[in-house]
Amino acid sequence: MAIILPGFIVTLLLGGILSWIVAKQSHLYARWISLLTLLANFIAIIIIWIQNMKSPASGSSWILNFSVAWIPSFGINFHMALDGLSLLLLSLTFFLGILSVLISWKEIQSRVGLYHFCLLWVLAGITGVFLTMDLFLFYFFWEVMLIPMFFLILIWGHENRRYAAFKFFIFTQASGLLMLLSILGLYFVHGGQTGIYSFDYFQLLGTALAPKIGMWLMLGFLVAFIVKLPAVPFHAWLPDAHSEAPTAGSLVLAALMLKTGAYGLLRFIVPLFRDAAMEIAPWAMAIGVLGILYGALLAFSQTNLKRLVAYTSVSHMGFIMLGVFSFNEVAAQGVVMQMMAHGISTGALFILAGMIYERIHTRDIREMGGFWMKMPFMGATALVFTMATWGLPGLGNFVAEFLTLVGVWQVAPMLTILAAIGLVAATAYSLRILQKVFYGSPVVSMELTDLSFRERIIMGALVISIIWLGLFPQPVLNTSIEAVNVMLHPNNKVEASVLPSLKTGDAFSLREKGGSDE
Amino acid sequence: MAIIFYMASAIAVIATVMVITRHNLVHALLYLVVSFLAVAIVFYVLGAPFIAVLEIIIYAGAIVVLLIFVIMMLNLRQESVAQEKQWFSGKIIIGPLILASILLVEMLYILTSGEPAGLSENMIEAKAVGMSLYGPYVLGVELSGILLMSGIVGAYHLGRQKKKVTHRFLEKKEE
Amino acid sequence: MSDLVWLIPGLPFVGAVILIFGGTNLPRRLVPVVGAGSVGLSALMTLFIGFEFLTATPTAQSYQQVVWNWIEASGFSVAFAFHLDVLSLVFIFVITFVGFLIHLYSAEFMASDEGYARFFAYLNLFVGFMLILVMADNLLLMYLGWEGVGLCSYLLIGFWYLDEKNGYAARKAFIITRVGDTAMVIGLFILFKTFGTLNIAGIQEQAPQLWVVGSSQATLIALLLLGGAVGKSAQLPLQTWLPDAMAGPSPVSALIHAATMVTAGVYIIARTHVIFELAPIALFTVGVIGALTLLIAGFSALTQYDLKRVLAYSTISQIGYMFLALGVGAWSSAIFHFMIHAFFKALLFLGAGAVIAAVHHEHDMFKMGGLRKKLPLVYWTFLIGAASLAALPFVTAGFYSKDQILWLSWASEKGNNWLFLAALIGAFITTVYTFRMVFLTFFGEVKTQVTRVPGLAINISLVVLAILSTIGGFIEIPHSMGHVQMVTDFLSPVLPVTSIRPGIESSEWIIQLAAAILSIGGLLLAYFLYMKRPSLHFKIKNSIPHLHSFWLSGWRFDSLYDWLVVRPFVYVANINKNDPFNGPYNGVVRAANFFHRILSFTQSGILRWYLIGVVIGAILILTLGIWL
Amino acid sequence: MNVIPAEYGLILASVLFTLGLVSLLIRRNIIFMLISVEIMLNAAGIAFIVAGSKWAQPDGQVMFIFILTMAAAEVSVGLALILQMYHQLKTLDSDAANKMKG
Repeated sequence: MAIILPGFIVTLLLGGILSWIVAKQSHLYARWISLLTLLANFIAIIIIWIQNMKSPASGSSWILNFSVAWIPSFGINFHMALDGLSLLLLSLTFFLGILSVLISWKEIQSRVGLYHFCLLWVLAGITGVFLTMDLFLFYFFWEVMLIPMFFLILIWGHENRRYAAFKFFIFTQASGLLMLLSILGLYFVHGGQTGIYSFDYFQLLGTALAPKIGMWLMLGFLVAFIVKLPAVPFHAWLPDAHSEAPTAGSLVLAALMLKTGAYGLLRFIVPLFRDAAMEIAPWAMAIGVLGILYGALLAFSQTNLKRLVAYTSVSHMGFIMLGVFSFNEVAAQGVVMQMMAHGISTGALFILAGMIYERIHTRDIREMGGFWMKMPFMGATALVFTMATWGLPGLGNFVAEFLTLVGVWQVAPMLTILAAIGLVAATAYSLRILQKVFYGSPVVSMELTDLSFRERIIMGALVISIIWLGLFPQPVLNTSIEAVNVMLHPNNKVEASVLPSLKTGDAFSLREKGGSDE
Repeated sequence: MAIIFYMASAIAVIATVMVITRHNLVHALLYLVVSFLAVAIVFYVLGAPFIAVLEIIIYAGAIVVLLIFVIMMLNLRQESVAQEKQWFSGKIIIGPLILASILLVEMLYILTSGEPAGLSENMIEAKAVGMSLYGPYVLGVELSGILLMSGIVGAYHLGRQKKKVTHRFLEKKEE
Repeated sequence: MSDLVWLIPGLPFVGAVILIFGGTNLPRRLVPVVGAGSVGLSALMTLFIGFEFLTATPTAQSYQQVVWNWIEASGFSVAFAFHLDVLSLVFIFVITFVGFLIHLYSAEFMASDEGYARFFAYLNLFVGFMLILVMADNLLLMYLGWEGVGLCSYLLIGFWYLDEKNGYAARKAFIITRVGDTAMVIGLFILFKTFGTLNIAGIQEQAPQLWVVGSSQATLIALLLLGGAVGKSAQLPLQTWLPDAMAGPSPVSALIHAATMVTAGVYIIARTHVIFELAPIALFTVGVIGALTLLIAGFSALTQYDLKRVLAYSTISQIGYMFLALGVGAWSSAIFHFMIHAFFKALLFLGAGAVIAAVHHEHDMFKMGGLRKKLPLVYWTFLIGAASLAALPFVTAGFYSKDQILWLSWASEKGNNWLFLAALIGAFITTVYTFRMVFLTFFGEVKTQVTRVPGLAINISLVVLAILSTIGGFIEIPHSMGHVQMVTDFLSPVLPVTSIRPGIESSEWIIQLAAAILSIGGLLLAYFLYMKRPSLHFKIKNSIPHLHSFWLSGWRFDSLYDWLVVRPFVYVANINKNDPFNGPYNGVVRAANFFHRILSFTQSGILRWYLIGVVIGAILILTLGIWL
Repeated sequence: MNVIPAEYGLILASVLFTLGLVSLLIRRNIIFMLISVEIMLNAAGIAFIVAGSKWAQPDGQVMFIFILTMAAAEVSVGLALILQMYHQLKTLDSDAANKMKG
């Protein structure tokens, strides 16, 4: 059963290569192979989810665990494990992966094989990041996800794609290298203390760090994650990368790649460097609030539709910063919800921007207007997702933001008030999208066709998901709660988080072992 | 013997100064030969007769001849002497001279600051050199062989008359 | 039957879903059937459930139904649950019945509009959300309804989206109410932190044990909730959106911006009255806000040209009365006035809609006139509504509800003379502008041709509402006249009875007399100014041009906010458009380029240049060697 | 007959080396530059011989032979390059060969 974890990645990698090869025969084959690969993974993860809901793993937050030795002399294992948080993010990854193949169906017509190869490899990298429990392997996947993305932007992007691609690459690469330094630092500190040199997450979890060293190591990780997230002073790559990438690229970037930053904060910063993170928490939360307000402000003034949506991402990611560093359980649940809901809602807005671009070949909202008349269906879906963006109760983002703010209020009321003001600003920019694009008198005289069948399926799936998240968030919350609590309280639940009888070279699953971890 | 050493040294230095101040290449080469010969004498005095001979044969002989051949091939005329004069202006000399003299002073300082020691007057025979050359230094000999080989191949390859080829990037720029 | 409570808000949602997915594919005749039918069914459900609730009242005086567990995370637990008690029953009743009548009216009124199905979908969504608002068992679910109605209000104000102006009005309405909502959300955070629950019943139970009267935390929470209430109910200082909201179709103005949504603020204060009673300062603020608003809006209404804007300002003013009533602890009076107001204001708006449709979408009252003959039914029903608004004594429902507020604003323990005076002046102004409107529109010479005479559906709605606006008042008749207290008694399980200062019951008739005289005086003044001597009001207007334009613009609140908030925000947004945080990064890029140029300058290609570098390096190394 | 101090031999080497260096720096003619390099190499050789003489060991001479070998190879390749350069640029000016500037 646990073999499925590397299986996810291997199928994606192989699927990517295969679609590159068959694209020489027909572009259609490449598309179908990518679609089927992702579909298979999606179905698999959903099956795991359903099984887990029926019989939750008892006593441990870990559902599946896979580990074989890779480079034993350096203590590097091919170690992957799945808990509630990874499970949620994986389902989001595969779900949006399917949609990203679907939206590229008509949009991408050049170098189709290479495109799907890059797309699947990015997704494989993201999957790896969400699964791996070995820091070396984590860094490896962190890079795997970066490079195909770079090519996605560089080859299939819009006019200014070179600039955007390089900016994206340099930002993430530079911050990633800092993380590598910190990983090595942690490795040696831990090795020096215990004599066991290992990159394994669970081994490193209990490392006692001197405050100063802990702070520096934490900052190394933090930089990588908040550049990816992005928090405000480090967000400069995002609007460019998002607005220049092809639609699927923007979707993957916004909906999935940003989540790797959030995931990193939750998975690594909080449990590994609890004291150091506590120390900088007020600053980090302030940065989060700054992000919320600043993103909202800039979103309001943008004229490029994709850029506008990109800044809304900056704004929403501020909630994640705020929630994670409040060290509050309710807020952490809100963060998880935010990851899911933001993935879907912002992803949907990027898809909409892409669909509009396909029709009128511009992203400038000054050249749009009155689209509702010709495209009521698109208008209705846009309405749903702009509503989600400003946090209409009943849609996923509201649950996320409300939980986050309720949690944060327990520790930092003033920051919560500022963040709540961000909600008002969010209303202003969301309504501006609707007004400029769908309302007003029509400025484009050309023939606009409403959503096609394929597009309706995409948007329908997204609409259903966001409403589902908003009205019935409980499955999501239940799935992640155990994992999140373990991360927030590593000390009192350390038994639960450390896997029993970890043996290198031995692949096993907790489920199969039953309740052996008492 | 010491007096020969000092005289030969003086000749070597003076001849070298003459080499570097000549405008005419052939004149300079002739002074270079003198310099090499003087150095050969120094070697002999220092107890390295084999090296002294090598100095004469290879430096004063082979290398200088090679240079003269090239000068002949290039077929340089009187204009080149004039041009050399023009290039050899007083202003350019100052900077390098200052730098070089600083360097020299520093080297002299280092050399004279140590314990003074005399040189042995024992001859080191060619046999001893040969023994150590094919003993501990055999690897160096083989490397030298490779170096010479590549030198020959390289000289042959570079010396061939080729069509004038410019790199494709430069070509584009020129268009 | 009670198990089907969820169907009351559920049915309109079902209707909305059908209309959204059916869209334009639905036959046009079926659209109103689905739209009005679902709300009508909901109204019927209300009747049955209300009847059952009243005949077999649960011992707890309320009925809860958990539909599902909405959010549960680490101690934060909120259910999707409905709560039915007498207070929500009144609101549900008004929402479903008035809502149904307005749907009926719209079936004819909007019949030729392109977005027929869209209109009914929005309207149904609105009714659904509004019902969730008043039936919510916890504050978060109430907030869902609260935001939902805000959304529908936005969508419906901007219903005719092709006109930029409508879109602007819609956004303005939404954003301003959102400011209030944010205050309310912060209130919810504090409530959750204090009580660990957002359940209304739970909070009401715990609050008196936790706080003493006048506790600062209770005051803070009450003020924050009040923030939400003033936003939604268009009270000072967030009242500016409502007059612009008249950009929507008339049925929308009637349903959302008069009868139901704007009274949500009244509902939430009544619903959380326990907290407000623990916070006398906040409660007094409610009263003051109500008094100020009713005056400000009243004066503005005096000067408007646009028929619907007069009604809008009068709505603000009447909700001011409700706030005043809440502020003096006259809870049931506020609810009573809400109910009566819903009847007559919906009637007035629907009548105004019929008038405007009849005269080619002309909104300016000064361009109407003499419509009494052309639109007799509209005229009579409008007159009944206007009389009720003006609270003409004895025959109108408005008299009974407003009189009670006037009386209690003076007589209640929490009342005082100033509030009473404000209410009294307000009553007088109300009559003046009401009859100014009636006289200008229906009397005088004919200025515009009537092109469209309302049909059956419109007439039915108007007549039913006119009847309700007349007889509705008789369920609560003051002591001095016969003493019927159906509303107060009905609401007593939820809302406490107002305590009156001792020893002044006997003077009630004086207050009533004053109110009656004032309202008749106002009528006479309006008659004199607009019928007898029409030139006189122009003279008055011209003698005070600044005051006139000041009132016409709604006391210049719009420009104030424009200067204070909108412009700075837009300015800051625009100067930051290109993201100043890019600056440092571009600086790094520029620095790299700069050094690149400098260093590439050293790559001159001249061999001796490089040699100099070698020599200098050698010198440096030797120098270091000598020194060290 | 006095013993020659070892420093003197080394001073001779440094002086010759410096002269070669000066020539290398002030000359633009590339053949002169090649000659200067020869002078410098020779000076380095002297230093090795002096050292070898001081310790009465053959290693210094062995090193000289290596230097000699290298100098020979260098001259042959260098002259071939000069021929090419002259062929292409029609000048011996080393400054003319500056196409590789940044």
